[in-house]
Amino acid sequence: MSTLSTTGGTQSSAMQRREASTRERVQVRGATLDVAELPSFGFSHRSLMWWGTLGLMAIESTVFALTVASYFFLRSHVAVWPMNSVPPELRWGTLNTVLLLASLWPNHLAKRAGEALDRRKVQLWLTVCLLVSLVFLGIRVLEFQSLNVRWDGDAYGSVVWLLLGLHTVHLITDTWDTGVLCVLMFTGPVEGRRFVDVSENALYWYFVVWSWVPIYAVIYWGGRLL
Amino acid sequence: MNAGSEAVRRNSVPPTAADAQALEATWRDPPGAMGWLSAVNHKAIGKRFILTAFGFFVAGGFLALLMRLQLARPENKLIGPDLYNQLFTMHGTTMMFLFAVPVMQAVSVYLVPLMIGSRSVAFPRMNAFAYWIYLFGGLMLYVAFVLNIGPDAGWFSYVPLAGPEYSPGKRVDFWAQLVTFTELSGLLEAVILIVTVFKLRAPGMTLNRIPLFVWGMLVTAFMVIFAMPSVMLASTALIMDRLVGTHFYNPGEGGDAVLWQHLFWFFGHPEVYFIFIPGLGFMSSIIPTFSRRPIYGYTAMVLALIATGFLAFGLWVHHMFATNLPEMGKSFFTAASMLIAIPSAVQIFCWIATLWTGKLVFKTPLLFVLAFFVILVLGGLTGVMLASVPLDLQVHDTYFVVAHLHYVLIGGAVFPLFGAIYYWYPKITGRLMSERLGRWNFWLFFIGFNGAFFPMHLLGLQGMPRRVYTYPGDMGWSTMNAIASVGALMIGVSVLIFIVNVVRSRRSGELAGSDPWGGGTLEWSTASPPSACNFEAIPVVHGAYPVWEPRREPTHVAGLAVNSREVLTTTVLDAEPDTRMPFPTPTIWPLVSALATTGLFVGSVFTPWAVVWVALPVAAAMTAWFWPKRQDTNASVALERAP
Amino acid sequence: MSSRCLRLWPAFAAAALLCLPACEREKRQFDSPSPPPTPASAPMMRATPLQPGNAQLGASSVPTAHMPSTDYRYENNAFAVSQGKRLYRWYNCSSCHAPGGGGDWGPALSDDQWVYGSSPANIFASIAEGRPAGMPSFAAHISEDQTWQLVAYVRSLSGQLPKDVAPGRSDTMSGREPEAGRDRERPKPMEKSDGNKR
Amino acid sequence: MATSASTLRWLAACGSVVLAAAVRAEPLQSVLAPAGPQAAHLKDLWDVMLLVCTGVFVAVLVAVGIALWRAPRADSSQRASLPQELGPQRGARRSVLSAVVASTLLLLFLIVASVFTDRALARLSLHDALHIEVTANQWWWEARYDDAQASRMFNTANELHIPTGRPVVLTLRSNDVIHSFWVPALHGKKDLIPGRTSTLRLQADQAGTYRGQCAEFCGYQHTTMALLVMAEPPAQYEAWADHQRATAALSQEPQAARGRHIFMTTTCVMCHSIQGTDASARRGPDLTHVAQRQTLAAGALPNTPENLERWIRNPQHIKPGANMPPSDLPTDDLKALVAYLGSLQ
Repeated sequence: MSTLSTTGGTQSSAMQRREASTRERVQVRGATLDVAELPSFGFSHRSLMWWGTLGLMAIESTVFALTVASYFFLRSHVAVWPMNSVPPELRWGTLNTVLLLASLWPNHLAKRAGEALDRRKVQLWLTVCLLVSLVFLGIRVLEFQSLNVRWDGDAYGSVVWLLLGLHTVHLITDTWDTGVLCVLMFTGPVEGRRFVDVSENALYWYFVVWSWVPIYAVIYWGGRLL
Repeated sequence: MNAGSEAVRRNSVPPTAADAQALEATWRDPPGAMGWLSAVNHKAIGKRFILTAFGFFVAGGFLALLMRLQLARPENKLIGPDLYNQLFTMHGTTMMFLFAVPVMQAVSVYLVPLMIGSRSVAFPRMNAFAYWIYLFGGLMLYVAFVLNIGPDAGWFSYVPLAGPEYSPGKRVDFWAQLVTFTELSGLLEAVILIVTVFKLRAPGMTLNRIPLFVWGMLVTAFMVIFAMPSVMLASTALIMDRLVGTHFYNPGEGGDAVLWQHLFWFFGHPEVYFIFIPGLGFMSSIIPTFSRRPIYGYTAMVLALIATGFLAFGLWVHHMFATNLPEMGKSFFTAASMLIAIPSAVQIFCWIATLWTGKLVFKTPLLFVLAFFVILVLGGLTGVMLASVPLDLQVHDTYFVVAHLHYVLIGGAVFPLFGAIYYWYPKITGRLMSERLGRWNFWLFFIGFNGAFFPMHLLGLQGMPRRVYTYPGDMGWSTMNAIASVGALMIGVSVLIFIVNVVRSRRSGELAGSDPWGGGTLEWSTASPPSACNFEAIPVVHGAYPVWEPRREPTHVAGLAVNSREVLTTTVLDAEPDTRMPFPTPTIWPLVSALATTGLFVGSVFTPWAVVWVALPVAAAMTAWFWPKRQDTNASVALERAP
Repeated sequence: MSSRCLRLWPAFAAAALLCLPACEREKRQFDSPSPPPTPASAPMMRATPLQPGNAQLGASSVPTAHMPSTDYRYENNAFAVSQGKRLYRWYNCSSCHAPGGGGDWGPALSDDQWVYGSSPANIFASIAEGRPAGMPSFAAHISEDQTWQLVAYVRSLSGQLPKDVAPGRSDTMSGREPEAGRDRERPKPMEKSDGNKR
Repeated sequence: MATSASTLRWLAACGSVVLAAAVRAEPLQSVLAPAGPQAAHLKDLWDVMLLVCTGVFVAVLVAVGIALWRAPRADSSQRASLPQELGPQRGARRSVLSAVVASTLLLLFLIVASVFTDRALARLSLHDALHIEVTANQWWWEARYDDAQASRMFNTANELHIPTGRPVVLTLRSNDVIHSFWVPALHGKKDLIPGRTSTLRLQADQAGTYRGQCAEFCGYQHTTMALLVMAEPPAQYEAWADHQRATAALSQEPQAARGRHIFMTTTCVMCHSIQGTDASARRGPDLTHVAQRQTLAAGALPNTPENLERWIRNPQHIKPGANMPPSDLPTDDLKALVAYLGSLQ
């Protein structure tokens, strides 16, 4: 969490500086408001795609929240939980959680490099992020095997598989995005807006990581503590 | 548009003819069939969206006529249960998923940029993709229906009836996938609208100067984002139960049929407000223009819209009062369901005040808006009755509810929508619709509507349940069913007249000019039909009704590129100029991606593996879509200026 | 633009043609043509549903004498198969062959072992005439049409039917994966002595 | 002006037509003709709601009417007035505010009324209540009358008899999909949901026959899933119940005897049960006293020999989709079968 808040802090201060500068860049001459001097791209809330990403995150958080709600709804209707299996093994899931949290760091560096328009650094850290997320996907396969229940075994199995599946879909899509962006950063064509994409890709990764924490808790501890 | 090579030219104020020409060339969609398929201009997409939605409206209405034909007399053998169940399922599904929600988004895709003084919606390619997905989803459903795979478990598809055991075959699978199609499209449009309203408003259009229709669409878009995922989740679980044997809804394995109802209505009730709130937006746009004054109580109206948006999530359970629920919960949902009447009341009173203190211009759009006061108010009041748990136990799932929901949805959305078409048709086509046909259309619709649906209140009270394909002769229901069928026929005629009016006016209508009604919002300050770029020079806004305001400086924005696509973004709250962004060009890839996605959704009805294998072409198409063309990059590099 | 829209139609028409088999799969036929009672059906009336079939009837000898015209229609009709599934439960087939056809007192119906043949005609004969070692004759008690529905369902138990026709999971305790999820067994006949096995 | 006035005229006309229709047909399952305390409470609440809502509706229409009548006319070319020209408009504000306050108060009143009705419904005493287990099937109702001693329990289908003036507790279950139990003259709906059990408490005060039907869409024959509730004076009810406990009449009349043989040796016996015979399947309605019932197949037909014959010959012509197969019995066998069923008084 600390990483996030600090980045948020530094960003917003940087943002204020930038906005101050834009005000000077707009000139009013009689009937005209001349915007020719405005920047052609901006980071964070100045970029359309940032808001778009926020929208997607809102949608997907709602899906996760509703799935978790369904999990508890189903749990409240049966006596024993898991119904007729043992809770999933902690090993791989926990390992993946730790790795995911750790991945926030290279991800944060990629974001910073993007906002500094530093192509070399971006290439480096994007590659790191890509490799790391490939590792997650590998471990995720093992996670599915360690659930100790089939999706068509009972309602518990169905909802657990759904939760893990939903999050895996996000892992896959973001891995793909990172891959494409990474390649693009090496091959070009590159323009300023691509660095905005890098920063937003990182933002989305934050979401994938932080949304995993409650899902992990439900999948791996719901069966033990409830 | 290879602006990379030539130097950047920027617009001046007032815009020169050269500016206008260059802008037209820059923002126009490419010619030819290929160009048509790769169009991204929000007006082109918006028009297709509106036409498609009306196509489905007519189709759904036709199905309704067939049902009324079957119910016109008791023990009618015209249509059997198998077909009838498909008919009412298709009717409900069409009207809710393929007409009511999309048509509102369609209209706003066309209008919102014009109303907020922007060159385009945000993410124009996404916009095209959303339209294609919607179109293909709808076509899939109707192809299925023609092939006797029409869903037949009701538009609400309650499990277990819609589950694998009691709905064999693929009918319900196609229903579930249609939901996926339309919700995907709807969610994308919601994000597009929110970002458009947040970032693309003309300079000076602060939050308290946003037109009320745009406010309505903004609230709707937020509701869509939080409600639609619920039904997507529900239908995904349903199709998995049916295809891969999961047990979400199987009581034998710890699942629960009521889970479906919670998830479905958590979406299903807010959905009524996705349909209703844009209708309120139409009202608030039309009433001021035709009473020659600004809306009364702008702030109250906005707050009421937002309050409705929040309350709408607090009353889904009132669709489930007949299931076993704890008493306490029931009382809460009763209260919530009744209190949501208050924001609507606030708006109705404000409109009356506006009319009361205005100078009235009686044109067809105003007629449709006035009908709202009769029909919607009646529907709202029966809604208050349904909100009461005990009373609902009697009238729930009877024709009383059929009457109520049609009074709310047709009175609250369709009448204002028709008014809106008469109101904005000249803006879209440059020609006015015929007033004479308009009045015929209105009175037939109004009388036919009350004839069709008012008797249903009494049918419900006399115990006629919904979704019956026939009824015995000795129940005392025959007369009113006959009346209802006649009314339905009148509605059909009036819609025919409307279509005639639209088609004829397109060619021979009276020329409109930029502002035929003397409207006050920005869309009336540009040509009809608007040029490809909407505004040669982006206006600077100084009030809620810029066209009516006395001229204040600065009037327009200068310095945006005219020979390559560039839009002005502004800050979210105060709409101060923020950046000038290069904007996406037309491309075929949204269509290709939509086709691939369609393949994935339809394929997954037959084998889960489609999700894996067809995902590859989808990913490929979307990557090609994202991958920058070198000339576009050059263009934006030429405009580039770091923050 | 509407004229342009028309260009898309051939594509959809083609798609529609591809889907035509769907009509067969989705047909709901409620009243089957009920043929006039055949002389054959009269002597088959029995006092109790639980009389064992006559042992002479073997796998190979499908009694064509009073064997109604074999009806494969239901092999592609999801509704009929699901009706068969309901009858399998209603007529207590499940009490000997187990829900899902895993087999219990009676032989399993979901594996590749077929004592009396796996063709629809064989299965029809097994249900109608009954078989030695406990399989009663149902000719008098189950209408021909319903027997064909049962036949289609029984074949779905071992994955003999197209996956889009075979039933999905039922709303009960689910022993094993739904019929639609089963791989096709390669039926191999078995010498009759194994009929009494398990 | 024009709009609202003509509307009122239209509504009035429509209303009168409808009332005429309503008066002519005696309401078989009307919400507005309660026959017991529960339904009566609901009817009272309805009256309150109708009164308040009609008042509000008229008030709004009058307000709109006056607005249209008093506001001056203009045309689109006329310049629109701006807020600064319109001034503060205190009058408008006052009336809007008071209208909002008034509607809020009315809503609160209705909420209270509704909650009180809920309480009243819960207050029905269960002193020596009659317990009936109702199980819904596609597309018929199965009823089991409970009793302290198992021997006194009995089954019937599609027609309930209940004693007047005595509370009845219905235990509701479903064998397949969701159905909804609804007899408007006695009480509101209650869903029957597979995997769940719910209860409904009602009471009939006046003797009479009250029709109800399934109120949740449940498939092909949702339309034809009616049930009749006969409320009878207690003595008459007890007589009926005792008769139901008796096993089936064994008629010596040869035609009936032959019909009985046919019943036991053909498809009938696979689904139906007749107490006191080998027929014990529970897939279709219990036929022990079928001849006493007023209707066949959950309200599909009046119970006459001709209808019974038509029904057995091909149920799918009368109730398409019902789970009873057509019969290929020779006509004389069929007549014998009908004779037998007719003997099951």
